[in-house]
Amino acid sequence: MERRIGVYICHCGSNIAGTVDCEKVTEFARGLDSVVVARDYKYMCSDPGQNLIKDDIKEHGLNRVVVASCSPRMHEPTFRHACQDAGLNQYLFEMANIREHCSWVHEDKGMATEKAKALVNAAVRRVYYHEPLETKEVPVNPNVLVVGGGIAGIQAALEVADSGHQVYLVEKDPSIGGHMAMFDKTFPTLDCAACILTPKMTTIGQHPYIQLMTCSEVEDVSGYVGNFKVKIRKRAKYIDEDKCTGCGQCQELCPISVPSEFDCGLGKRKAIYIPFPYAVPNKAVIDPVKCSHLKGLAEGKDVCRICEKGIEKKGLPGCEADAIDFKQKDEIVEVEVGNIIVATGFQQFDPSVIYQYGYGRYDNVFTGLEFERMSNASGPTNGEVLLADGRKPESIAILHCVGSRDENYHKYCSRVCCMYSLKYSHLLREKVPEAAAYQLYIDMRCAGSGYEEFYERLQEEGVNFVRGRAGEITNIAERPEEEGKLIVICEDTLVRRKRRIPVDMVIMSCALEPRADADQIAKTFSLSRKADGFFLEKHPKLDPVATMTDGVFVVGCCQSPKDIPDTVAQASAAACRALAMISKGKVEIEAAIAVVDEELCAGCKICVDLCPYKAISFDEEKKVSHINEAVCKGCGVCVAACPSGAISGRHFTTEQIMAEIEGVLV
Amino acid sequence: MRYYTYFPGCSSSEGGAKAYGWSAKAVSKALDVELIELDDWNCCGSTPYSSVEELASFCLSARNLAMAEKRGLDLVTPCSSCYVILNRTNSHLKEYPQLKAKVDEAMAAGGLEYHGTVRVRHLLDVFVNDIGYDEINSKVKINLGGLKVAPYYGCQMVRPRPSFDHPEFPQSLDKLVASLGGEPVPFPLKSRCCGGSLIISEEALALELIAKIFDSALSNGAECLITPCPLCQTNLDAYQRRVNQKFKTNFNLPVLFFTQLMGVAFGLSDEDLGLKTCIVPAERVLAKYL
Amino acid sequence: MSFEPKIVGILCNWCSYAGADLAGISRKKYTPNVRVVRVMCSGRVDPTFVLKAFESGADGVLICGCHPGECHYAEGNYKAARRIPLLKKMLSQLGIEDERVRLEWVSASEGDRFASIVDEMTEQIRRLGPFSRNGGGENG
Amino acid sequence: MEKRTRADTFIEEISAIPGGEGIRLCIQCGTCTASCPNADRMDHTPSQLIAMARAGMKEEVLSSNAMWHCLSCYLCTVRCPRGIKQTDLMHALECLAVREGSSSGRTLTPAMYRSFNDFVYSLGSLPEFGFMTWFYMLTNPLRAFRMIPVALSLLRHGRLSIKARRLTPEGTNQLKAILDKAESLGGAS
Repeated sequence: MERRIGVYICHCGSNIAGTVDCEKVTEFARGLDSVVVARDYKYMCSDPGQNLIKDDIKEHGLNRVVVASCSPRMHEPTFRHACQDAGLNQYLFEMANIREHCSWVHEDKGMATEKAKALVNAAVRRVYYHEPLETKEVPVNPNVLVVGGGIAGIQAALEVADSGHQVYLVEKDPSIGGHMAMFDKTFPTLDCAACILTPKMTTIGQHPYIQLMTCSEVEDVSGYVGNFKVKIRKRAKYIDEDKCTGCGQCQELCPISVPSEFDCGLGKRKAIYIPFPYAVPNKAVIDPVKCSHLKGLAEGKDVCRICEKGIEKKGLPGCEADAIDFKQKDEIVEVEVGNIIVATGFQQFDPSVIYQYGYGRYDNVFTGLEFERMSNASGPTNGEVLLADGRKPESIAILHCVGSRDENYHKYCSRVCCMYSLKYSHLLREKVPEAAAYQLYIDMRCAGSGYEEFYERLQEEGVNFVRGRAGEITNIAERPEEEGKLIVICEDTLVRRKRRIPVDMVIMSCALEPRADADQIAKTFSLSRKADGFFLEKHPKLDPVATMTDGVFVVGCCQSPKDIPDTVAQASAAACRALAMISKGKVEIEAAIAVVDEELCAGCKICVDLCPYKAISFDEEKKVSHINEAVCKGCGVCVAACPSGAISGRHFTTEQIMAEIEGVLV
Repeated sequence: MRYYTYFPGCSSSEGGAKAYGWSAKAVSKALDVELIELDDWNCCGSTPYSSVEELASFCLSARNLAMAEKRGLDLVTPCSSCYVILNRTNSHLKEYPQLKAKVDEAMAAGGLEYHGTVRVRHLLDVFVNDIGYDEINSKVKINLGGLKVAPYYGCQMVRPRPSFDHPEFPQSLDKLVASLGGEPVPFPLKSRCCGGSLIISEEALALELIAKIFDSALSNGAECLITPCPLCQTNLDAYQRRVNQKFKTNFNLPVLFFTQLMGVAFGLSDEDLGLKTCIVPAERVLAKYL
Repeated sequence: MSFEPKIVGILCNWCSYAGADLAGISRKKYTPNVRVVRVMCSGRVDPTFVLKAFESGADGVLICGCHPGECHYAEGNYKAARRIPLLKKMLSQLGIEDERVRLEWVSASEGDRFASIVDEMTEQIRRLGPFSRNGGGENG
Repeated sequence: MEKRTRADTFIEEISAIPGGEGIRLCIQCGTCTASCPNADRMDHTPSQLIAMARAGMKEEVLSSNAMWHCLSCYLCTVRCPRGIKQTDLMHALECLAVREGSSSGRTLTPAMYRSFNDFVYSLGSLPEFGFMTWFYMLTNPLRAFRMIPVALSLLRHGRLSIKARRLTPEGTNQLKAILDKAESLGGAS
């Protein structure tokens, strides 16, 4: 059948026309084989631009279309639809990227124009071999998996579940709540974190549409958008959750006490414990690493079990609900979901690597999270701000940007530190009113609703703001007033003088950084990571919650450091994206996939092991490979590998790619 | 036997730190390390040159590096200042092409070229990383048990990055002392500045810094200090009396080169170590090991 | 007029092509000698593509994929990592200089890196001179 | 081509010297000052110097004593959150000051450095005794006398050599040739 190709060169205002001579390129295109019409226009993506194409398809009976403009990652869908509207199969369209790959990156008009010609030529040669393809639609499984039980995961899970769809919420810790549960107050409104979080947590616990799995982690994800299969490992808690009433008797009895993760090691917990008072689920778990009975079992000994049996001579009963089960094993749960929301959060930067700040060497240097616990009424000090020796501090310095905005650690700004540092000053004022508080900042970044106002309020409250980053913290006194103090050495860059500020306590506003296991998580859900280590969103501005993997969304601090309002907004956004797909009920799957020509297939099975998605099976009767269209993602690895050339990758056929290679080389 | 090209630097050859040169050679011998001195080397230029005539300073180092390159061995120096300057030349020539062009041109005038392949090492680096603590320990004849030593690293051996040890909390000397049986004392100021060459032009400042260093060492129970830097040694040793005069203190802390202490532990003879050149006599604290 | 080499760039859609786009979005300037052909995954790169390129007048071929472990298709780039070196061996037996074929990992966030790779490779091939069909570069 | 402001050109002058290029990256956090053992003696703090340079205050910067008080301990360099090579930057400013002939009268360091260099230039190596006496005579004979005890004790312990180590004649000529060429090529930038 005769090829009738239409070519359209976009000026993109001056974005392209400024560097590429569009008229010349159009002229060149007109002369190409099988091109029946070639035009240039100011904005091809505009309605009039698209109409040009539609009209030509009808008038000139075009059966192939090429648009030379921006990146296909930007507007390919736009023009594909335009073709479809005019009754042309969307796969008979090809795009030449003469903006991102040409006009924006070159200065020499002449050479840029030549390159543009080559790219257009390549597109024309390629489109010549394009074949119409039919996109398939598959039903979307309405269940949703949410990974991570911090405020991000909680919000997303509730949004989805409230719409009446099943949610599986997976949390690696014994309780949901994440970092927010550890906070005391939240900026700028200063409402207590627990007060606004616990209602949501309890709802999660009771929600008919939410299956909560704590002490659990996702081990494997297979399948594709709309139809994922997920393997989840539920670690043994050695507690029968249905029986445990959360009475707490067991943790009273347990003789083993260890530093509490929830209290950042400032407080203690037992080997059998309920993580914190308002934990959800409010049930005990046993820490197999610390529990002396479980450790004993490993060596074939039967020791302790006080939590189970109680202490007779003291008349203390053991677990009356008979919920303790030392024989419990890990179990693997498999669920099927259509969408996945990843909300795995962040971890706090460990300041001990900044030797000169002395964290870990000086008792009274604390991290932000430690201070949160200290000032929390249910925390290790019952909400009192105390020095290591139990005294009340008379002066406190708060250091901004510890590990943030620093080439040696994290280049990025962690976005929330300025604000929570201000919050700390306020808490200090409440709890140790007579103490002097210093804020050592580089820049105050208070962008957010009510944030600048909060800054002003703190200025009124009499905080000492010092514009300068601490160079080091020492305990070597040079003046009498420095004896027994920690001396923060900095430049007060506004008075241009080096200052030594003696204080009793130092609080470090540490960076938010990607979790240590972020790499593993990325692999499990096939996510990409940014240079800073956080998960990469599909588009930084226009698609901030989707990822390159359809059906997988990222929300909260695993995507980038952000505050609670932003996190909640993002979580709702992701839930909405998932629900949109669910309510549509079906999803188009890539038509550009690989197919086997059974005539040519020699049955060597090379492709079978190569496929990263296990989409290829071997038909033992016919002795040929078979590709599952729904599972194939069209990467083409098998196509390149097939020795007998029996596999072809639709829309990326060898013929098409060869033609394109030839084309760019005019 | 391990072989290295040796760059003693001015102080450790004919200068004030002769003893450093002697002990370095002697200890190396004991450790089967052959230091082959670079023929006809010239002063590295040190800080003054790079401060006043940058290009010339790079040329000074480049000449030495070019001559060392012909040998194809690592270039080892006991002097922290030479170490930092030679390394700086290496990295700058890589980083700044326009600078390299000029240096090449200047070098050509002397009939030399440098291709940037020489690895510059500090003697301490060679001892602790190439030879290793166990090997060193195995050579100990007189265990320094009970000797409380403050390891003073100074600045330029550990800074700027990258160096073979932590820029603010170095460990190599501490471990070395331990491997000799001695007791490294905690020493917060172990890598703080002693005033360096400014002792000549800004004496007041330098004396202040030195006093702080002695304070920190003494308050942590040190009986003596060791250092891998000729300039530090001179400042801490020769100016100790001026410090005492100025601040009405009575510090009496011997300041040894780490190679001298190693020599003592290895049971080497005094003329190999030149302990007599210490202005604050070292015999007092070392008596029971000599 | 100095020799302007023609280089075919075969980029994977997910990381490298996006990286090249980013170079554009951030207006990073680089030499116009590389012309990009998009494939879904560097694992799709069939050695015959490279031969085809040389046959149709290329002076060099640049293949870019996601960093190891970051492949959108789990492990396609590992396939490329194994194939391309084999190909280069074969080419060298044909007397084609090693520098004419290059495999690089460029992530979606590495626009600058892509640009500098292009400049670098262009410079290299300028030095090698044009690729002459009858095996090897003119000076090779 | 739009006209350059004076500030611009001064920054460019500095950036052109190896190590000076970082000046544009400074966020004025003062870490360098806080880390400097000698900041209190400087008429302008290290970070202030950068701010002034960026404001084009060429004379004020080059006549400052700050860079001459730099001990080259590199503490600022390893701590700078922007990866600026502060110490090298200080050296760059010293070189510029010398080049412009506007070095600070309030410190003896430049004089000390210069006499040091003269020795190295002519001998290719540094006889500390000669160098020290020469320096004191040059700057302030009285200080020389105050130094006699130190010098003597050094001498007594055989640590001051009167005779200098010399390079071979060939070596000396080669070095001179290189340094003269360098001289003719101007600064490192």
